[in-house]
Amino acid sequence: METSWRFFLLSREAEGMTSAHDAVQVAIHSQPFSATDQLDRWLQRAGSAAAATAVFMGHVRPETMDGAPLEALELSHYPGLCERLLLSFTQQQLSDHGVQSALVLHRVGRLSPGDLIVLVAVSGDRRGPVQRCCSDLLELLKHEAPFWKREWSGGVGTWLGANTPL
Amino acid sequence: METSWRFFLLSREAEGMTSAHDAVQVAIHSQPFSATDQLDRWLQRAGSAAAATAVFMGHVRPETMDGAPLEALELSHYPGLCERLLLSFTQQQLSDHGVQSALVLHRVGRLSPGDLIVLVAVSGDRRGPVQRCCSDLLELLKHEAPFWKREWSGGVGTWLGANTPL
Amino acid sequence: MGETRLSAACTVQVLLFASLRDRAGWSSRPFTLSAHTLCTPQAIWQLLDLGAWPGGVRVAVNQSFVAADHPLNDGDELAFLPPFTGG
Amino acid sequence: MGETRLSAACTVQVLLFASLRDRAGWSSRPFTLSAHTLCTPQAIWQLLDLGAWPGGVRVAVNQSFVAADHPLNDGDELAFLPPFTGG
Repeated sequence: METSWRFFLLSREAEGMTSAHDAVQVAIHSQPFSATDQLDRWLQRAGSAAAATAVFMGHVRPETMDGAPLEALELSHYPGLCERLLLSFTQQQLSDHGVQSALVLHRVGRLSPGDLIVLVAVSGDRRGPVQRCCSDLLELLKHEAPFWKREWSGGVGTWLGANTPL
Repeated sequence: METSWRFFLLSREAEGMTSAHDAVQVAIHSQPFSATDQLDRWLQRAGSAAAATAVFMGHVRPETMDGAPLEALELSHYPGLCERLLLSFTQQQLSDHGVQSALVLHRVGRLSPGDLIVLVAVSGDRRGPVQRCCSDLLELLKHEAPFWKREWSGGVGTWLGANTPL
Repeated sequence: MGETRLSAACTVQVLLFASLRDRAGWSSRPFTLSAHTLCTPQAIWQLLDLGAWPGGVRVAVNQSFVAADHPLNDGDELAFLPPFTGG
Repeated sequence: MGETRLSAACTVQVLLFASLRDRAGWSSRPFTLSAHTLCTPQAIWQLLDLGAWPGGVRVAVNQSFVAADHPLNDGDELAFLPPFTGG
């Protein structure tokens, strides 16, 4: 329980972490949030909407990797490092793909089947770059950011050893 | 004006066109609509959210293809054929990519800079297929569906001869 | 089949869209080919007085895409479609 | 430089995450290497009693990724990170 508390407190501090210019918004949420509410707020803040916006949302599956019914998905992260990496990946990706703005939100804590895990949105002038940037950012979140998932089923928790294949 | 009316009336009839199973929702809107409201409704209707959802939104640019300030973007379509093609493309794409459900919404009529033109959302079990399906559907909408754009600038309307490059 | 078509007059409803509609000044009109002309989209196009067959234009008959030499039936809906620019 | 390190004791705060945390039964603890051992993440790992160096584990020192033989300084934060499974 102590460990969990430490995570939650640090996560709350990190919520709403935003880079110097508003083009990048990155946050780790320890409580459920609505993808469409967040998306709406971010699109409004951008003022006049960019021509192209690509979005990805990941939700908790109802089954474990082994096909058993999932009770909960526990998500932990390395506070501090994780937020900084997310911000750095996102800024680098915007620059690499030549796109204007991005929103990256990720849940930690105990999630139920159907809950939102991750939201990535990228806006810019051309549909190709925003789609590729959104997809590349998602792969970085999956493979290069210190997040860990534990599946709970039948009262037993199992840490995942690897992500689902692309 | 007569022509415009005919388009609007037929468009209204077509709104909310849905295939036999709810997995595919396709509509042509003659009035502005909110991407996030529509997305929210579609995600709720799907009941338990699929693990992966990819979305694309296209908004009207503030400038013409030639870089002049844009007053309005006029979008017309071939009513009947257009809706049927959208439905058919979408069903085929879901099947080709092995994904579960899709939402395809497209505006017609007179649009202002920043207005939403198109919304494509695809849900399924794996992030790769939903992203590819969303992207492929968008290209079909751009190149294989009978929609036409006319840019209005300085009181002069110019039909576009081709789409923006990918 | 070709002979059957040659022996009867053919009236089709022609629809134009976007730039073609503006060039012609109308959106929907009936056109009739005499009994001695093979009834195809190409033949109808000649009646429209819109110049040479334009590159990139697609043809739909009764809301299905067809080739420019597709044989038409009396009463068909024939649409000429400039290059698409949706999405 | 190596000699400097050998001449002083090195205490680092070790953080474990996810499966490593469960295996060890703790999340954060100080560990000290004597003045006669080169202070690296690999050397600290030996003190943790968690078996051989596990494949796929990454190392961060003061919240930056480093190699397993990165020289540590007294007071560093050293984290062992199992393979990431976010997103």
